[in-house]
Amino acid sequence: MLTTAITVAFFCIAAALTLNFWRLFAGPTLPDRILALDTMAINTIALLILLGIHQNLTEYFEAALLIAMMGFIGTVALCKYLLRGDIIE
Amino acid sequence: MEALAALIIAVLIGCGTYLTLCARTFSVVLGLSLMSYAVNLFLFFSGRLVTGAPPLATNIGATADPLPQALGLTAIVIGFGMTAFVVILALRALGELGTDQVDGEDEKP
Amino acid sequence: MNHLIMIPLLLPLAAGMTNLLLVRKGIGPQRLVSVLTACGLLAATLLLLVRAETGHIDTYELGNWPAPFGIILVLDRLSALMLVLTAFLTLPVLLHACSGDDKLGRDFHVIFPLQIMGLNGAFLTGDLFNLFVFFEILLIASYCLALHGLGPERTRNALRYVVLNLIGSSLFLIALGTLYGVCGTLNMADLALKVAGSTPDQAPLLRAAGLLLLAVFGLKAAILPLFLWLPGLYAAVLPSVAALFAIMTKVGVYAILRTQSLIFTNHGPVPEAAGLLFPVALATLAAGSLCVLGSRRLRVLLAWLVIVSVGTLLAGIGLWNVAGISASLYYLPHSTLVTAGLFLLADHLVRQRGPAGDVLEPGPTMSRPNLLGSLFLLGAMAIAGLPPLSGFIGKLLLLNAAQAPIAAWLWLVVLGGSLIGIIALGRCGSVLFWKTQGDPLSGPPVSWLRLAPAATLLLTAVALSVMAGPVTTYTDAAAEQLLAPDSYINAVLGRETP
Amino acid sequence: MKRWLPQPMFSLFLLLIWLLLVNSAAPGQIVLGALLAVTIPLFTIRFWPDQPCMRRPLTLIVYLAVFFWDIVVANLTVARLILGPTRNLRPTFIRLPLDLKNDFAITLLAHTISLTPGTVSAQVAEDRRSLLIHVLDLDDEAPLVNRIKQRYEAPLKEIFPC
Amino acid sequence: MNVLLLVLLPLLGAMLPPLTIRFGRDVCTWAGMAVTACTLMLAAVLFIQALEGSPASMHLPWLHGIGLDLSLRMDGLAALFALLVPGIGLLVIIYARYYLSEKDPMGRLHGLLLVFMSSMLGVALSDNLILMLIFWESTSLSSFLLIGFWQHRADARQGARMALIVTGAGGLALLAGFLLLGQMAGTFRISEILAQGDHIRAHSLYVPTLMLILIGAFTKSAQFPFHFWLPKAMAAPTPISAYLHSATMVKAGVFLLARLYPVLSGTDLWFFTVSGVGLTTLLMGAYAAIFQHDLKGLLAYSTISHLGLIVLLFGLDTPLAAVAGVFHIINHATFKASLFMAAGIIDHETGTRDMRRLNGLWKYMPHTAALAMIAAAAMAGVPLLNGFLSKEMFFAETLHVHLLGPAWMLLPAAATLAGIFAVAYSARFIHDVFFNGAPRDLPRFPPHEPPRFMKIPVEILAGACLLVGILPALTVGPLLDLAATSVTGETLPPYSLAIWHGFNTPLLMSLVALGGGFAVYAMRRRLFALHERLPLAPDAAALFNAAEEALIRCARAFLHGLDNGSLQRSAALLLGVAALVMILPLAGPAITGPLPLTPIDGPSLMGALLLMAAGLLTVLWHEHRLSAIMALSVVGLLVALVFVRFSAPDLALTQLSVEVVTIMLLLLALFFIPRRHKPRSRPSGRFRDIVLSTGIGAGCGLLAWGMLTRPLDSISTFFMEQSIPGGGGANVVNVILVDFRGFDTLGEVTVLAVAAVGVFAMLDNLRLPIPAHDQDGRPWAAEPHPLILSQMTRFLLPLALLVSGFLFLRGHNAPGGGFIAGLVTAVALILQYMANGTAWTQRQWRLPFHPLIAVGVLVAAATGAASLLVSHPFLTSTFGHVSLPIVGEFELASAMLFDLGVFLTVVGVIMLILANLGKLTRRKIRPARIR
Amino acid sequence: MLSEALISLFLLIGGAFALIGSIGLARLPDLFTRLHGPTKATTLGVGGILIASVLHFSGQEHALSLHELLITLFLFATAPVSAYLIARSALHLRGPGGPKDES
Ligand code: NA
Ligand code: NA
Repeated sequence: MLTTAITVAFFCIAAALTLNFWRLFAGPTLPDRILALDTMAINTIALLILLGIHQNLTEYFEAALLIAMMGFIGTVALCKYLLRGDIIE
Repeated sequence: MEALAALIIAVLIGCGTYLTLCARTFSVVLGLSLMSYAVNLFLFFSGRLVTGAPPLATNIGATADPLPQALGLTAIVIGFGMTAFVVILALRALGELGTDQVDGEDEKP
Repeated sequence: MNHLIMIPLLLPLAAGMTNLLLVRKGIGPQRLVSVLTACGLLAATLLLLVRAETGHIDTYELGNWPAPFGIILVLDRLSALMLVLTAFLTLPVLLHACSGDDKLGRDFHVIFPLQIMGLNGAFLTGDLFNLFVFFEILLIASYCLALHGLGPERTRNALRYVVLNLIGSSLFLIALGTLYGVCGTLNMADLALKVAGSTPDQAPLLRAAGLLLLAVFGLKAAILPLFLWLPGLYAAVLPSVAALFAIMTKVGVYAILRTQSLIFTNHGPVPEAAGLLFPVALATLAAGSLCVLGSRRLRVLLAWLVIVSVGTLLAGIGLWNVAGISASLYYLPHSTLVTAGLFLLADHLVRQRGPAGDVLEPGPTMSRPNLLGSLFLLGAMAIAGLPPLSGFIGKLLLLNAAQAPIAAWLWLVVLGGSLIGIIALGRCGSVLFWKTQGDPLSGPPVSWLRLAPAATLLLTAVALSVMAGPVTTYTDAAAEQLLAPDSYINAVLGRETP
Repeated sequence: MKRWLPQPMFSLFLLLIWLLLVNSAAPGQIVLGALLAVTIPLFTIRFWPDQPCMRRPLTLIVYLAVFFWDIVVANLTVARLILGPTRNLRPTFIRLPLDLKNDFAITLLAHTISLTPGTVSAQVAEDRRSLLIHVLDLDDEAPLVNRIKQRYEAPLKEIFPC
Repeated sequence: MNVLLLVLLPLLGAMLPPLTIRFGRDVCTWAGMAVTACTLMLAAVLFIQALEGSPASMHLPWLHGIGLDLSLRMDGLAALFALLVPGIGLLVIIYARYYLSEKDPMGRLHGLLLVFMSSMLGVALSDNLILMLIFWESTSLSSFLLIGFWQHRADARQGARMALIVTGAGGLALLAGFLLLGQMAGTFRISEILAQGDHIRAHSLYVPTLMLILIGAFTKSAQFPFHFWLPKAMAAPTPISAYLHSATMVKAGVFLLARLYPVLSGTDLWFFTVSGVGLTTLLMGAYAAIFQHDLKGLLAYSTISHLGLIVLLFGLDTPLAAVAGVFHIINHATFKASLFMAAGIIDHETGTRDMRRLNGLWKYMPHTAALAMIAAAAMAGVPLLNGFLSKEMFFAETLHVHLLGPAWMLLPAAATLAGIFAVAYSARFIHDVFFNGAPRDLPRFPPHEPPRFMKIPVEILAGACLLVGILPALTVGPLLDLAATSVTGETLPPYSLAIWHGFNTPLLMSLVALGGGFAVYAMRRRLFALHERLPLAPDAAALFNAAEEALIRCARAFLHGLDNGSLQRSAALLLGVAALVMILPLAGPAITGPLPLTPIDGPSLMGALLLMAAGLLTVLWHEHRLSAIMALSVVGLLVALVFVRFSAPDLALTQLSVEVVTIMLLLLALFFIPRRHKPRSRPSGRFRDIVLSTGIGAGCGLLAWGMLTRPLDSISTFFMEQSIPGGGGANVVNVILVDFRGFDTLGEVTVLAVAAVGVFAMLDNLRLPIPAHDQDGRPWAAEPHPLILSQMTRFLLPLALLVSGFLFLRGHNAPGGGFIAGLVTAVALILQYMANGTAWTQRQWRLPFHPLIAVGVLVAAATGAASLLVSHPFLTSTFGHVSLPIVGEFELASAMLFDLGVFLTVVGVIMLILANLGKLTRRKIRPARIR
Repeated sequence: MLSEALISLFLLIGGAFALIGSIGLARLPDLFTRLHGPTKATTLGVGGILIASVLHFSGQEHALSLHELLITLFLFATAPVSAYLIARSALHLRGPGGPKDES
C-alpha cells in the first residue's frame, strides 16, 4: 500500500514539476516565470522528502531545508531585480 | 539510467559550449556556469550511479563512492570562485572597454 | 619525513594572508613580508635541491594518510629544480615590482605570494586532483596579477585568458573524472600502475583522457593552436607580472612532462599523447618564430619568444630520451629567467621611449644607451641562442639529443627558428637603440639599482653557461629519474625497490 | 539580563527549533541548543532594532490554531476553484484599510491573508494605511473585508499592541 | 694556460677603453694599444714556442657530457692568425685615433674592436669545434656592432643587419655541420677529428656535413652567392673596414677551410664545390671592382675577389696550393689593410670617396699617394711586392689541375683573366684618384696630408709589403712553413719562396695580366659604357632585402591572421582540439562496457528530460537574459536533484547554496549590462558553434557512457573503513574534505580568498552607467525595501544562523560542513542587504570582510600546522571524546577547527563579493559611453 | 498497518495538493490568479508529504521525528513573502505606461 502511495505521489509531483516547467517556458510575463520557478523549488522539496520516505533515508532533510531557504532567496532576488534593477542597494 | 546520465552530460555540456562561443560576455558567463554544472555532474558520475546509499560510514553494505562526491564538492566551490571572478571581470571589461563584445570585431588591427 | 617540504607552500600562504591583514597598514610592511618570504623560499628550496640532488625521492604524506589514499607531496630532482627556479625568479621580480608596480593596486602583496604557493604546490604534489587545485590557485592568482593596475588592454586580454582557462579547467575535470572513473585512484604513481595494467577495454577511455590532459596542459603551456591568449596578455600586463608569468607556461610544460613521463609513457598502453608532443612542439616553434618576426611591438615580440621557448622545450621532451629531456630541463630555467629579465628590461626601455612606448618605431635616444643596450644585447643573444650564452648551450644540447630520422626536422625548425630570431631581434635592437630621434626624455635616468633585478635575471644566462657542466649533470640525472618512473612509483607507494 | 538575553521568548523559540533540527531532546542537545539560542540573538538583535512588543501569548496560540484551520479550508476552496471551470472565476483586487500600526504585525497579517482562502496580499500602501489584496473569486467585497478584520486583524492588534 | 690568456686578454681588456674614455681620447687609445700590444707580444712568445716544436695548448672541461670543452691549441695556422689579428689590430687602433671625429664614441669602438679581436683569436686557437663555433658567432655579433657603429646612418644599420643575418645563417649551418662532423668522429676535439679524414670522407654523412660547413665558410668569407653583404658593410668607419675585411672577419671563412682541410678535402666534391665557388667569386668580384665609383666599394669587391682566390687555392686540393693560400692570407691582410687606411685618409681629408670627384690628389698628398701606390701594386701582383709572390704560386698551381681533364686550360685562363681585372682595378685606384686631372668640387678643398700618426700604420703595412716581397724567405718563411704544415697536416713538398724562378708559364701569365690589366684600364670609358648597357644580373643585396621584406610581410600577415584578439576564436580552437581528442579515440572501438545497466524509472526519466530541456532553454533564451538566468537556475536545481537521486546529499547541499549565490551574482551584473539587439554572429560562425558544441557534448557524453558502463575498483573502500576510526566522523565525504584530503580544501579556500580579493580589486573605481529605467523603458519601482520582506528577514536571520550552526556542527557525521554552513550564513546576511539596503545593514554592523577571510584561511592552515609541533605531517588530525556532566559524551575533533576556518573564509568571501558588488550603485558615477 | 495507511493517505493528499497547485499555475488565466495555486495548494501539498514523513520516520525509529515540520514552518514564513513580491513586480510591470510583457 505504501509503495503504491509513494509511486502515485511520485507521479503527482513529477507531473506538477512538468506543469511548472511548462509555465516557466510559456511565461508569458517574467513574474509568471518567477512564480513557476518558485513553485518548482517547493515541489522539489516534496520530491526530496518523498525520496527520503521511499529509500527510508533521513539524509535528504538538509537538502530539502536548504531548497526552502535558497528557493526563497532566489525568488526575492529575481523580484527585486524586476522591481529595482539593483538587488543590493 | 546510464544512457540517461550520459545524455544529460552531452546536452548540458553541448549547451554550455554553445553559449561560451557566443559573442557577448553575459552569454559566455552563462555558458561557463552551465558547463561547470555539467562538469561537476560528470565528476560525480565517475563514482557510478548508486541509488539510496549515501556514503556514511554508519551505513551497512555498499554505498556510493564518497571520493567523487568530495572532488565534486571541491570543484563546485572552485567553480563558484571562478564564476564570481569572471562575472565581475565581465563588468570591469564593460566599464573599461565600453562594450560587452568579445569576438574581437572591434579590435584595432 | 622532513617538514621542510611544506615551507614552499606554507610560507607563501602565511605571507599572503598576513598581507591581507596588513592591507590597511600601507605598502611598507607588506613589501617587507613579501621580500622576507621570497628570501626564505630561496633558502628553503635550495636546501630541498640539495636533498633531491642525491637522487633520493622524498615523499610527504599529508594528514599522515598513506598513498594512494591521502595526498602526497613528492620531491624528486625535477620538482626541486622547478622550485628553485621559481624562487630564483621570484626575488628579482618582486624587487622590481617594489619599485612601483605594486602600488597600482592594494593587493599585489596578497596575491603575489599565493601565486608562488600555487606554483610550488603544482610542482610538489603527487596527486592529480591536488594538481588541479593548485592549478586553480595559481590561475586565480594569475588572473588577479594580470589585472593588476587595470586598464582597458589588461582587462580585454585578461578576459580572454580567464575564459579560456575556465574552459580549460572544465576539460581538466572531465579528464580527471574519466581517469578516476576508469582507474579508481588519483595518486599519480598509483595511476601509472593502473594505466600500465589496464585492459584493452579501458584503452579508448584512457586514451581520450590522456589526450585531453595534454590539451589542457598544452593550453597552459601555450602550444599550437592553443597559444593565442598569451601574446596579447603578456604584452598588456605590468612588466613585473609579465616577468613572473615567464614561469606560467613552464607549469604547463612541467605538467605535461610529469604526467606523460609517469602515467602515459610512450611505451605504455596509450602512447598517443606522448607521441603527439614532438610534431606539435615543432609546429609551435615554427609558428612562434614567424610571429616573433611579425611583431610590431616589443612586448608582443617578447611574448612570442615565450612561445618559441615553449616549442623548444617540448621538442626536447618529445624526443623522449635522456639527452632530449635533459636539454629541455637545461633550457627551461634559461628561457624562464631570460624572458623574465627581458620583460623587466623592456619596462625600462618603454619608459625611456616615452610616446613611442613599445611600438617598434623610432623613439627618443635612451638616457643610458650603453648600459641598456648591453643588457638588451645580452638578453637578445641569450634568447636567440647565440653563443656563448645559455640559449646556445640549450639548443646545442637539444640538437645533439635528436636521433636520426626526426633529427632533420628538429634541426631544420630549431635552426630556422634561431635565424628568424636573429633577424627579428636584430631589427628590434636596431630600432630601439640605433634608429633613434632626438634627445633623451627628461626625467631621472635609470639607475643601476633599478636595473639590478633585470640585470640579475639576464646575467643568469652567463652563469648558466659557465655552470653548464654541473647543471647538465643535474638535468641528466633528473631526466634519467623521469624516464625510469619505477623509483618514483616505489617511493610514493612505499614499495621496496626491486 | 536584557543585555545577555535580549529576546527571551525568541531564544526559547530558537531552542525549540534547534531541537526540531537535531530531531532529538538529549540533554547534550538541549545544552548546545540553549547556548546557540542565547548567543545568536546577541548578534542578530542589531538587525532587529524595531522589535514589536508582544503580549497575550495565549491569544497567539488561538490565532495560530485558527490560522492553520483556515489554511486547510483555504486549500480545499482553492482546489475546487482551480479544478473547476476557470471561466466562472471573478478575480479582482480589493483594498483593505489597515488599523495595525506595527510593521511586524502588518507583515503577519499579510502572511495570513496570503495563506488563507482565495486571497493574496499584493501591496502594502506606502503610508501603511491599506493593503492591496488579490481575490481569486469575489462575491462581495464588504463581508470579506470584515471577515479579515475580525478574524485576523483584531487578534493581531491584541498581540502586538504597540 | 697562456693560450687562454691570449683570448682573455683582449676580452677583459675590452673594458678598459670605455672606462678610460673619460680621461680623454689619447688615454683611451693608449689603453687599447697597451692591451693589443700585450696580446701581440704574448702571441709572439707562443709563436716562438710553436716554432720550437712545443705548441702551447690547454684543455679545461666545460660541458664535458657532450664534448664541449675549453680546448685551445697554438699550432702553425693558429699562430699565423694569432700574429696577424693583434698585429693589424694595433695599427687600426692607432689609425682610428685620428680617423674618428670628436663626436664618435671612441671608447665603444676600441672596446668592440678588442672584443672582436678576442673572438677572432678564439676562432683561430680553438681545438674544439663547438668552441670554435662559439667564437665564430661572436665575430658575427661583434662585427654587427662594429658595422653599425655609425648607428644614425640607415645604410650602416642595414649593412650591419645584413652582415649579421648572412653570417648568422652561415653560423647556424656551420653548427649543424659541426654537429654532424662531431657525430661522425665521435668527438668535437679538432686535433682528434683531423686524424680521421679517411673515416669521415667515407661516411654517408660526409656530403651534408661538407655542404653545411661550406655554407658557413662561404657566408663568412663573402663567397658567391653570399658575397653581397660585404660591400654593404662598407658603411662602417674605415678603421673597422680595414680590420674586418683585411685580416679578420672575412678571413675566418678561409681559416675554417684551412683548418678542416685535412678532413674535408681530397674528394671531387670538395674540389668542384670549393674551387668552383672560389673561381666564380674571384672573377665576379674582380669584374665588379672595376666598375665601382666608391673607393671603398672597389676595395670591397676586390676583397671578395681575393677571398675567392684563396678559396680557389684551397679548392685546388694540392699541398702547394694550400701553401699559396696561406701565403695569400698574409699578403692580402697587409696590402688590403693599408689600402683601406689610405682610402680612409682620402675620405677623411677630402670628404668624399667618389672616384668621379677624386682626381689629381698626388699634388696635395704625395706621401699618402706613394703609400697607396705600393699597396695597390702589391694587390695587382707587381713584382717585388708580396702580392706578386702568392699570385705567382697561384698561377703555377692552376696549371697542375688534372680533374678537369681536357678542359684543363680553363682554369689558368680564368686565373689570368682575374689577374687582368685585378691589375685594372688597382690601376684605377691609383690613377683615377691621384692623377687623372684635377679634383672636382670636393667637400673639403684643398686636401692636406693627414696627421703624422695617421700615416704610420699605412707606412708600416706598405713597408711589410715591400719587405715580404723582396725577402720572402727571411721574413715570412718560418711562419708560412709552420702554418702551411698545420693546414695540410703533412710534411710539405719542397717549394721555394723566391722572387725569380726563371722564365716559366706563371711568369708569362703574370706579364699577360699586367699588360692586359693596363689595357683594360685604358679602355675604361668604353667598358663603363658597355657595362651600363649589359643586362645586369639582379643585385643580390636588393634581392636579399626584398626577400627579407617579403618574409616580414608574410610573418605580419600570418600573425594578424592568427590573432585578431577574438575570444571566440581562441575558445573555438581549444574546444575544437578537445572535441577531436575526445571523439577520435572513442569513435572506433566498442565504447559500451560490460556492466549491466540500471533500469530507468518514470520520475527520473522526467527529471532528466526537464534537466535537458532547461539546458536547451538557457541557450534558447540567452538573449532574454533574465529568463536565461531562470532557466539556468532550473538546471542548478535539477542537478542538485540528480545528486540526491544518486546518493550525494552533500553535493546537493553545496550545489543548491552555490547556485543561489551565482544567480545573485548574475542578477547584480545584469543590472549594468546593456541590452541590444545586435545581429547574431555570421551564419558560418553559428554553424561552427553548433558543430563544436555537438562535438564536445558528444565527446563528453561518450566518455560518460563508456565510464558508467565499466566496473570501478576504487580506493574509496579505505575511506569508508577509516572514516570513523581514523577520521572521527561518519560522513565520509566530509571526513575526506577535512581530513583525508584536507589539503585540497585548504587549496580551495585559498582559491576563494584570492577570487574575493581579486573581485574587490576589480570593483575598485569601476565606473558603470546606472540604468535609470528597465529594459523596456519603465522607471524602477519607487519603494526600495518592501516592508513585508524587511520585516520577515529580521525573523529569518536568526533562524538561518541556527540552521547554519546545525549544518556546521553536524557536518562531520551527517550532510553539511563548514562550507555549506558558511554559505548559508552569508546568504542570510545578504538577504539583510537585499531587504534593508547596504547602508542600513552596514550601519547595524560593519563586518570586516578582508580580515575575516585572512583569519579563516589562517585558522585552517594553523590547524594543519599544529600537527607539525608534535612532528606529525601537516594536517594530521586528532579527535577525542569528552564527557561532561548533564551534556554527556561528545566528540571534539581538530577537523572541526579546520572546518571553522573554512566557514569563516566562505562567509568573508561571499560577503566581500556580493556586498561590494551591491555597493557599486551607491557611488556617484558619471555615465560612461556604452557601445 | 494503520500507520502505513495514514502515511499513504497523507502522501496521496500531499501529492494531490501539490499537483493541484501546479495545475492552477498552468491553467489559470493570469498571473494574479495563478499566484493562488502555489501559495496555498503547493504549500499544503508539501505539508502533507512532510507529515507523512514525520509519521514514517517516527514509526521507523520509535522516536518522534519532527524536524520535517521545520520545513513547513519555513515555507509558511516565506511563501507569502514570495507571493507578495511576485505580485508587487507584476503590478509594477503592469503599471501605467509600460508594456506588459517581456517577450
Ligand atoms: Na589525519
Ligand atoms: Na546595488
